[in-house]
Amino acid sequence: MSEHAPSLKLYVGIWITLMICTGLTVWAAFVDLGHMNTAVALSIATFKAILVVLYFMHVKHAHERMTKPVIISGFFFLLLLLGLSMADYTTRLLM
Amino acid sequence: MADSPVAVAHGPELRHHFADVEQQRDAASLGMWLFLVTEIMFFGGMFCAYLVYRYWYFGDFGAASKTLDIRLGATNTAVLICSSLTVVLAVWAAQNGKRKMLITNLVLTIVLGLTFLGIKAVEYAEKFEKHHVPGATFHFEGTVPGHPDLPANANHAEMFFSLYFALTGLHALHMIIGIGLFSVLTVLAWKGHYTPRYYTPIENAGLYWHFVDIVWIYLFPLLYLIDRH
Amino acid sequence: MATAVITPERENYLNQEYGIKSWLLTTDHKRIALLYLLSITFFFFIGGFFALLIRLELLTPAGDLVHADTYNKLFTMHGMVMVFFFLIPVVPAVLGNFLVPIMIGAKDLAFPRINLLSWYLYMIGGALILHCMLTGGVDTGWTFYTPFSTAFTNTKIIEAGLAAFVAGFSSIFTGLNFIVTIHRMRAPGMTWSRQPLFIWAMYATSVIMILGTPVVAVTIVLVAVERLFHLGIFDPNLGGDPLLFQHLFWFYSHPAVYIMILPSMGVINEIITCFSRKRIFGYNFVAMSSIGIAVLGFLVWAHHMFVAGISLYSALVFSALSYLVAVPSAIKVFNWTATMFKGNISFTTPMLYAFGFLGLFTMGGLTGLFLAALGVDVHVTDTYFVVAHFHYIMVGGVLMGYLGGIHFWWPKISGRMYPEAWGRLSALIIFIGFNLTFFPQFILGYMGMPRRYWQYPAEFQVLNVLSTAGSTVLGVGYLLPMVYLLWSMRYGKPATDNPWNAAGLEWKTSSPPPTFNFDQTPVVDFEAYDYEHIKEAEEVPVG
Amino acid sequence: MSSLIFTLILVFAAKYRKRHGHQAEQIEGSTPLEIVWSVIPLCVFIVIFVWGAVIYFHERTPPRGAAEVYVVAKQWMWKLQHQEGQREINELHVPVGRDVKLIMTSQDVIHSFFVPAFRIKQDVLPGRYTTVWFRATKPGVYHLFCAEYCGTQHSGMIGWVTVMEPAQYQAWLSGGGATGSLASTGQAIFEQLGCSTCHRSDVQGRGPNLVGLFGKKVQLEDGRMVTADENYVRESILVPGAKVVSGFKPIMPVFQGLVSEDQLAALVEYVKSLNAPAGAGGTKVQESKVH
Repeated sequence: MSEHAPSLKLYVGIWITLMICTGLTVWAAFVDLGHMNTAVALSIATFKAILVVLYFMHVKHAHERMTKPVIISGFFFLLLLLGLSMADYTTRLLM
Repeated sequence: MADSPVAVAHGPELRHHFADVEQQRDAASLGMWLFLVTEIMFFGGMFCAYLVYRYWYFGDFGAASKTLDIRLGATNTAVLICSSLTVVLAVWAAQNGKRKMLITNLVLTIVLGLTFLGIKAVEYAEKFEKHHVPGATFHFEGTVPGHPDLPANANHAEMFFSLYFALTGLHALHMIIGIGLFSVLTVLAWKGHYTPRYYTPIENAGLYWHFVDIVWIYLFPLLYLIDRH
Repeated sequence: MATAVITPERENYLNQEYGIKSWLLTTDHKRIALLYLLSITFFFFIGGFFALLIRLELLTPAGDLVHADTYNKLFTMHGMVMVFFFLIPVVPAVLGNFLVPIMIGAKDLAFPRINLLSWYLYMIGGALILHCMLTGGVDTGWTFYTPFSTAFTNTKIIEAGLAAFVAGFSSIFTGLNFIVTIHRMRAPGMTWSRQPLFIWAMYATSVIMILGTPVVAVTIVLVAVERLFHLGIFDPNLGGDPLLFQHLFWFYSHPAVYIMILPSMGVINEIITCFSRKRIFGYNFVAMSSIGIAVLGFLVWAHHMFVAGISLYSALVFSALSYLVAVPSAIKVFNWTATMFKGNISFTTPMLYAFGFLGLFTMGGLTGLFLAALGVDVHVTDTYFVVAHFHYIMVGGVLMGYLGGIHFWWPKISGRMYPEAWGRLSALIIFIGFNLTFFPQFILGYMGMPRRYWQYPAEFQVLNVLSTAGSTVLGVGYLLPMVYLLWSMRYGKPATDNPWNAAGLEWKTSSPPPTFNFDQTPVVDFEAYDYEHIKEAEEVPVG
Repeated sequence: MSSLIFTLILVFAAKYRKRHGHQAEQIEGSTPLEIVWSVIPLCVFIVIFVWGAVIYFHERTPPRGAAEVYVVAKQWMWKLQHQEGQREINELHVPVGRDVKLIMTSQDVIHSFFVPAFRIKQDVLPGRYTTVWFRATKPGVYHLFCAEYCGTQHSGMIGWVTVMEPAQYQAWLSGGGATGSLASTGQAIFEQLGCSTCHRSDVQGRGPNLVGLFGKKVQLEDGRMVTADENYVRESILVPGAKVVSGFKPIMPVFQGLVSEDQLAALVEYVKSLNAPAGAGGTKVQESKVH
């Protein structure tokens, strides 16, 4: 519902980027980066997700002011769930 | 999922309790986003389980992950990304009052969604054949990646497949709901329900579909690409 | 009875339409609130009946009234019904539904049909749990701990889980509706800082509903698929961690406590200000403490697991964080007390309930501090101390707030006054009965009586008898309001638009309000709790 | 603090009760006051937290040299095995004034070992060991409860802890029908299962030498370091591939489902006993008898 109508060209451009990123993920998975493999894969996934959220889901030009805070708080609480649970699992063996 | 985003939408006319169209639209959009936040947390619980066990049993998870077909997984990722494009084109068409383009893209989305589910079904069938479905008949042999003489623990591999089925199953369920939604929307679009003034259901169903796409964008590397090198 | 205090009945939401269909298909938030009121009261008495049976069994040390399995099912069903079908929806779905749109000057909630859907989901969940009870019930405790729930019990876990799952979506949609409504539907001039604090409380509650409920929903799904399809996610035989279930479960179920208590805190704000004839002391701090509780409430869940086998370090972190969430609660209590300072306090029924709330909540909160202290928790967790603690918060806190609210807004809801003398009497009976029931349980717990015990060593009997005696008093106390409120619907004195001479938009419309709440959309040009500018009534009407 | 609030509420309620013609005095609020009553409770809370945390830390850290008792919980009974070989059900005898460490696991669901008089409680989980310790200071008989709901007879899963004078305790020990120390039982199982063919103490076998292993840091095949505690030994018997010691091949068969929890306790105790100076099982028993 953005006031500036997003162009079809932009959509196709994002789509091509997403496809390239998918190829990149697969390629990167077969390169030995040690422990960095997971980090790289997740970074690419996050980049793709951000593209989809900003452009395909029209968040970049969202009319509704609350959209961004809502999304950010969603991810914030997800990280809380993951982070505080892992706080237990990563420290159990230390005892 | 008990409810569908369609329920967020209202009749074409301005509903009595809203002051103006803009308020109505903003409310629908905010409502949809809040619903997606609950969806994030819904998948989040499963991701948390995945994270814990992957941290504990990294090697065994890697071994189990290797048996997944990376070509099918990557193809499905591409299929979903294409469907996201068709969805966004459908929304654009609705916005600009191009009914034919709207219907074409909605149908394309449904076709791509069904393709995804078809490929998923092929993968599930393969798991049944290989006895990789958790339960009494489960059987797994493999070695931990990077340690050719270290056999992977079959119990932990079974946990991986439990999570695999839970996560992809829940995702597939969302896909099915999404396809159902788009089928309804296609019929309504055919009847000319949507105008540039009123296309909230298309937009909200689109948001839902993109969300399901994003879940897969994460599932693909997390399930298929553990320790492949 | 019908002395002409007001002119012949105006058209309002109650008399606009008649017939079953006009209720079951209504999208009017006020009618949906009444639907909830009926169904939630029904479930309250079911849960209460189980509680009474539990107390009767515990009258004697031996397990002689019911069989052990029956007893286990009783406390499980008591917990499930009370938590999922009473405490979580009670204030938001009844008072919140009725008041949120009116208080902010809206015609209805943002999504009236989803609101109705929420009620139907609640009823479907309720029907499932009733069916589950009638066909065997569940015996895991409302907490569903694995691996007992996944691999050992033979009772109807899946059906009970489904009931909780469906009811969970009912509360998700309620929360979603409230948030959108509060953001998007406020009347002109109703800025955030002019909203009644009840609205802030409902907002904070809704945030928790939206963020927490899905996690418990998916946890229930995982338990169900583990039972149905033998997926092994919590199975220790496959190397699964039984504590993972507890992490996921408490991630929701601890914040759920704030879903229950925050709305009641909201009610207390309205009552105390009105009957002290004063502005709230420190509006911003009270409003922000609601939000603070909602956010911090998500950081403390593992304090339910200090002896469960979590790591020492995470126990330390969760204990420290638990104290942080106590600060906003303390701020609220101090502000309420300060609000009464130099006020002009009248002791009406709602105010008596508010006093009860303050006393019992403070008591519950302080014992919570003991439980959050790691060293003490080891001794008292999983004993009757915990049982007493959460009943002080949930029954003492939530129910006192709810009953206070029901009395306070009863004139608005029904258009009739309740009998004041009976109201005061029942408030007193409930307060006495409550303390008699639950205070002995603190001592029992400290002495070491574990919870969920069907039989117990003889030395605990005296306190158990006291507790059972108290519970009968409490039972009478709860029956009374139901009787006289029903009576008042027909025979009560007709209420004026603003019988308490209270501030707030809900008192500026008629009693009961018209279908769209206001004849004209109100424009708000006054601050919240503007008691300075409200003329003192000649006499507060006392029945 | 609570009494302060209750008093204030009562005083305000009485003092400012409704009077005709009297107006309430409007007060907007006071930020300094808010800060005061936020910060003071916070400080009090921090003190309580630290106090509680110190006790907890103490409770979760068993002292060295404690007598050890293996506890296996099942629906609905407690099975306890002393190092000296005594077995008990729903009863635990301990000497007064001696540190006792319990190493606990469950065969089925979660239970919780709760002795109110000792202020201890610890959940007992299936699939791993949890520990708790105490030192009884007064002879007597104390309640033992299961505190985590575990099914039908949860409230029947109770017993007694008997604290005895050391002399009496010795008498009780020698009076029991123990057939030899727990470690020696473990040694028998160790040989019966054929563990000793690979885990040899004289020369380097195909498996790691277990003498002196317990409590040491071990380097694993993937580079991680872990402490060889009870849970590590347990896991390495049941699922040997999980944490393979650096330099060894993962050839040990899986024993999950083949050894019972009782046998496992004996095996763990045997591995521990290999740390004793004489290097053979059973020395500890003699030591304690000498005292």
